Amino acid sequence: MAETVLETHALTMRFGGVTASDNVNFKLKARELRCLIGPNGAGKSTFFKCVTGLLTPTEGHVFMRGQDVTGWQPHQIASLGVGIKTQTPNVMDALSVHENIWLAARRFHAVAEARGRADDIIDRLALGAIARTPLGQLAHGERQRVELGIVAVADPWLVLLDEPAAGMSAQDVDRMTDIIHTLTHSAAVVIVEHDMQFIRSIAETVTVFHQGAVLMEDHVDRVMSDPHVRAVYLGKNA
Amino acid sequence: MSLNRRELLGGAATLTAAGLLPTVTLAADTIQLGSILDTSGIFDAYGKPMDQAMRLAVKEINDAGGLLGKQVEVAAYDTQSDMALYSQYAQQLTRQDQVDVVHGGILSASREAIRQTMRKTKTLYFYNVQYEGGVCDRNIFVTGVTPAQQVEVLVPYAMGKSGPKVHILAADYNYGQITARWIQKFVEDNGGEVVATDFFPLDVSDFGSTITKIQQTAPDLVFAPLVGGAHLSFFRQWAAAGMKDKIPLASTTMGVGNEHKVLTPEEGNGIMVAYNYSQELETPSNVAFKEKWEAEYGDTTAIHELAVSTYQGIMLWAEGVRKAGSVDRDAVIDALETGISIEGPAGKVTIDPQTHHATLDVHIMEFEGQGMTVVETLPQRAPIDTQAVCDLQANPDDNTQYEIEI
Amino acid sequence: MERSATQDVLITLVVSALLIWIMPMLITTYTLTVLIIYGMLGLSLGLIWGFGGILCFGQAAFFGLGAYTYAIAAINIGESTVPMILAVLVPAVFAALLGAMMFYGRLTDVYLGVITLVVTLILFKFVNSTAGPQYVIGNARIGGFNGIPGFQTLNVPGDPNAYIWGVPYYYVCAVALVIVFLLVTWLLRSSFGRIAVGIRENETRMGLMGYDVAARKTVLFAIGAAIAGLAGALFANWGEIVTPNLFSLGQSAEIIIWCIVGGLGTRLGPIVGAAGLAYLKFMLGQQSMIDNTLIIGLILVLFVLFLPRGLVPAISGLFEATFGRARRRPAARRMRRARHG
Amino acid sequence: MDLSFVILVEMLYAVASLVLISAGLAIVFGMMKVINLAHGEFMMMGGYATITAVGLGVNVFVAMLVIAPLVVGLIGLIVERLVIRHLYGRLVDTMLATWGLSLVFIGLATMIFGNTTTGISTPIPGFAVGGYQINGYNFFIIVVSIVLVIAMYAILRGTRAGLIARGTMQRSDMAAALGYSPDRIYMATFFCGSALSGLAGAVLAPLVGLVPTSGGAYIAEAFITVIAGGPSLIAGLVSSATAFGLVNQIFTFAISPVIGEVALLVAAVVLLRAMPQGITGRFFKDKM
Repeated sequence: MAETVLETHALTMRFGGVTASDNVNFKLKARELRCLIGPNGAGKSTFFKCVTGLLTPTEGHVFMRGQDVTGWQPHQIASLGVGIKTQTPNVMDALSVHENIWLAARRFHAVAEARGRADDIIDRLALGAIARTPLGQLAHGERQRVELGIVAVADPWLVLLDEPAAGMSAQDVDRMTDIIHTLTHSAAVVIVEHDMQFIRSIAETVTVFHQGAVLMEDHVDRVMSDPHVRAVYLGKNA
Repeated sequence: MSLNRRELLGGAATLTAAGLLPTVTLAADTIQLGSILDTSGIFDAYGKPMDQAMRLAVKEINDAGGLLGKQVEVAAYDTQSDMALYSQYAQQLTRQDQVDVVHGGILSASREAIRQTMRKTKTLYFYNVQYEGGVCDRNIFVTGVTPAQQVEVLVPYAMGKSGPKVHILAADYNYGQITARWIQKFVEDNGGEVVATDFFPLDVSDFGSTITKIQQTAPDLVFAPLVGGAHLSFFRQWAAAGMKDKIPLASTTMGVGNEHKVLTPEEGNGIMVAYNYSQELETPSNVAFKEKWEAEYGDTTAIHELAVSTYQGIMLWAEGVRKAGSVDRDAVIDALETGISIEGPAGKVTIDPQTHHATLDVHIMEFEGQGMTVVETLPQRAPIDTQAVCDLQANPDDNTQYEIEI
Repeated sequence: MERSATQDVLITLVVSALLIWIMPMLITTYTLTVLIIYGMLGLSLGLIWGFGGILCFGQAAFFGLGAYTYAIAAINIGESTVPMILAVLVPAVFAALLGAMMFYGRLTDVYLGVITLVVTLILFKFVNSTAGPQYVIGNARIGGFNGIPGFQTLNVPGDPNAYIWGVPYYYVCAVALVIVFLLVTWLLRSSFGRIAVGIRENETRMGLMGYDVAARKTVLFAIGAAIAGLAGALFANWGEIVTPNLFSLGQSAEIIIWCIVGGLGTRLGPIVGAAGLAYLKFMLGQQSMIDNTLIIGLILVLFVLFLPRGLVPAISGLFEATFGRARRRPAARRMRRARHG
Repeated sequence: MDLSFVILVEMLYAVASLVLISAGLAIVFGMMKVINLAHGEFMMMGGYATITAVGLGVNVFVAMLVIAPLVVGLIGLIVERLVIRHLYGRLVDTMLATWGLSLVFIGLATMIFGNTTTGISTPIPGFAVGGYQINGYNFFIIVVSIVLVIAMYAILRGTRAGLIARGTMQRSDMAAALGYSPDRIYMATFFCGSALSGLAGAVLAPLVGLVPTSGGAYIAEAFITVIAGGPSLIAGLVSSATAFGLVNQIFTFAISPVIGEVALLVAAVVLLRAMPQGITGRFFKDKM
């Protein structure tokens, strides 16, 4: 039985009168791939932000490899070896692809080692041709790929991705799927996603959020065929 | 570098080019007078008329045939109310222009910024401004009044017209602190009592709470050596609160930069001051001075005490040069130390050899209709404050600004 | 990073040696000295603003703090070596505390501007109201508005009577600037500098990579303050008087203007901007037709409107366009972002 | 009793004058996200406009309440057309450009009016409260501020222009979506903001000695008040002016005016550290 790398206890986040995340208990094993789905406003992103330290939960706790990280800053969580990609592209537009990835590698490695690892990832992601180009000049798909490279280069054991496939072409999505599969060799991966097509192609276990709480958690096929879930997605009364 | 202003105004390009050229040594057939004043920036209300007075004095000297048969040439720099530029231009005047004398400096800080440079380079220096007193340096001559000269005569007069309880409001810097102490001393000497002393940095312009506070201490007289545009607000707010007719005011600074012309007669009338100069002096020398000024600049309203001090300072220096028969620094100092006098617009001014300060007439005045009406003239008041600490005859090497213990 | 580090150092050394030799023939050394000091002050803001994205409205506070620390320590100690060191340390520590307060509070942008501006105002108001005899540190009266004159000026370390002034002092300042410039160059090439630029570009991302953004910004801020403090101490020695004006908003404004005119995101720009504008101001003081404030103001407006990248990037861009090396320069883009970061 | 009344009036006056000083800046910042660092100089020009008009024989209240806002508003309009409109969306650049403009205005005012302190006397006499004299003009300033706040509220709530303004404040592309040219709206906003700065300068002119550099005294306080107020225009303005005005006056009466000013500044630092988005970033969020 693999160890639990991410766990939340009764995680609750309220904004004023609105409960965006409601008593979420969540568990993730090492090298597991998990998708979080749910309609808009279901609380996926809030949950994601609480886990990554971008928000401090109102109640409840977050554990990573058994350590209580509730209320930690994002950089502290990242320092544990957690790779994070936020919903909107979050890169250094004026810096080159190589510099972006190097900066991520430098956090955990010495200068030369970081350079080697950056070159390596750039090769693996087929970014060699544009390695010296500032990110601001790249297409959306390329930027998303670079951001995955930023996550991957740090050798994380837990990867948290918020809508990695948003706005990408089919070809880009395929490439992304490969990269994510590679990641799961060494890391547990959590993906927050809308795109059912993408989820079907990648996921095994899926957690469905609805109105801030976990609606169900099961294998992707069972989830997809569940009438309750379908009702939620079609906007019918659950 | 000789300063032909029109040439310098050819535009920025010319300006920079002129500055980049190596500086040219001056011809020796003129006498060089350096001037260093804020003619722009926040202190230019003081500096501009001083600059005009300086040019008027030099023109007068030159029109009368110059000094020792030579024309006096002016090298003037605008320090833009920036202390760093004082240091820079002082170096320029003493090392590049190698002037024979420097007149200038307005704030005490500006004087202290350049005084040591003047001393090191053995350039005679005249500081022509009313200030807090205490500078003891053989290389410098001070032609403005010092607090004791004013306060000694003003306190008894003002207390006589009001009563023994005095509240002091002073500008919070060297001048204000020292003046406040002199006021306290003379108030007590005259059997009065200082009920409170408040200091205000120069940028305070809201005196509402202060006026309330004064009413709590209920003095007979408010002594207000406040300085500058922001502090002028006090006099305005004082009148606006209707205090003007309840408690009389006296000041040693109000009007030095012609501030009284900004106040309406209703706000200003009755404020008691004591200065070396007032435009309203009806002496023949002042009438003549105002005529010359009018002929040169068209309008005499800008003349103020500091301008007249500058004029008198230059005339004293010229007198010293004539007497010495040379512009050599030591010769001129020796000549000035003989106790030279001139008859200036403000009356007779004599150099006090012991302190290099000036013995001069002090006029007690009251504001009336935006002018200063002379109530009483006390002739030839010695700089007693500086005299208490400084004796350049006994210690010619002294180089200190003393803070006078009272 | 097109040139290698060795090349960069060599070019810097040769060019600065030439300048140190030639400039005194054009401008008097006394004026040059202050231009160099202002150059260093410009560089201090250029570093934290241009490369760290921290727009500090109160860089003058550290300049003034350095100058006052020097003056007060010099009066008490009577020798200049320790005061020089203190003049670097005190502003750096002060900036570290202030920076930690701001950056751990996640203040950015305008809010950062307000806090730095307010702190400068507080210092200015405090120092300005210390004219009374009760404000004494050791033997040194703080002196309020009139400032502190008459302190021990720079001497050969260990020998308080061997003053360094005049032309030798010019060389001291020039060499100090070259050293600081090289240190800044080294810093920017180091991981710390590259990470700082990363933070300027995207704080959130750098945080998500695991970098402690607040700590790094604090350190960079303190380094900038240390350089400004050194400039302040050199200035105190040059002017032989320190006054509260050093803390004034006007002084802070000038530093920002230097950076804009010279060019942000470059090492040379703020130095060139500082020296050039200070010299212009010095020249303008010799005429009295046009109000000088007006000219400085116009320059700032025109630069923001027509040359927002500043002189140095514009000239080097022109140079490259002329001589055919028309490569896309990321520096230019980088610069623009820094201003809005 | 008399004393506490006098102190109360002084406190109200302090709050009122902060509201007055900051209103123009707040409108321009709230609507356009432009920090106008020439705000203090706009006030200074309002003061000079008043003094000049009074010198020409205009009634002082007409000069303060009508002429000065119009003159300064027009100057603002020219500035907006020539400079600001090229810089929309570039917060730091607009700050720098307006900073430059402030220097230009100081220079121009110096060349036109000279650096000598000028001023007009207060048009309202002082009166006695028990044993204390009190500045009658304080009440005028309090009244003007109250009227100003009410007018701003009424316009934002009750008029079409106010509706557009509120929309623009929340989303800058809102106006365009509603079919109004943002260019026009910005122009109008800057005119109003400048006019209010002019009004503030004019109304405060009789209390102070005016020099071309007078504006510098106001800009820092206005800047702090507006930023500390946070995103809501009126609630932010009133709440931060109240907080700072009270802190200032309490320390002024207890110790001295300098300590009062320093206390205000320290309060600003503490406040922004505690509430990085300003007062209304945390409280009164949905107010205007």
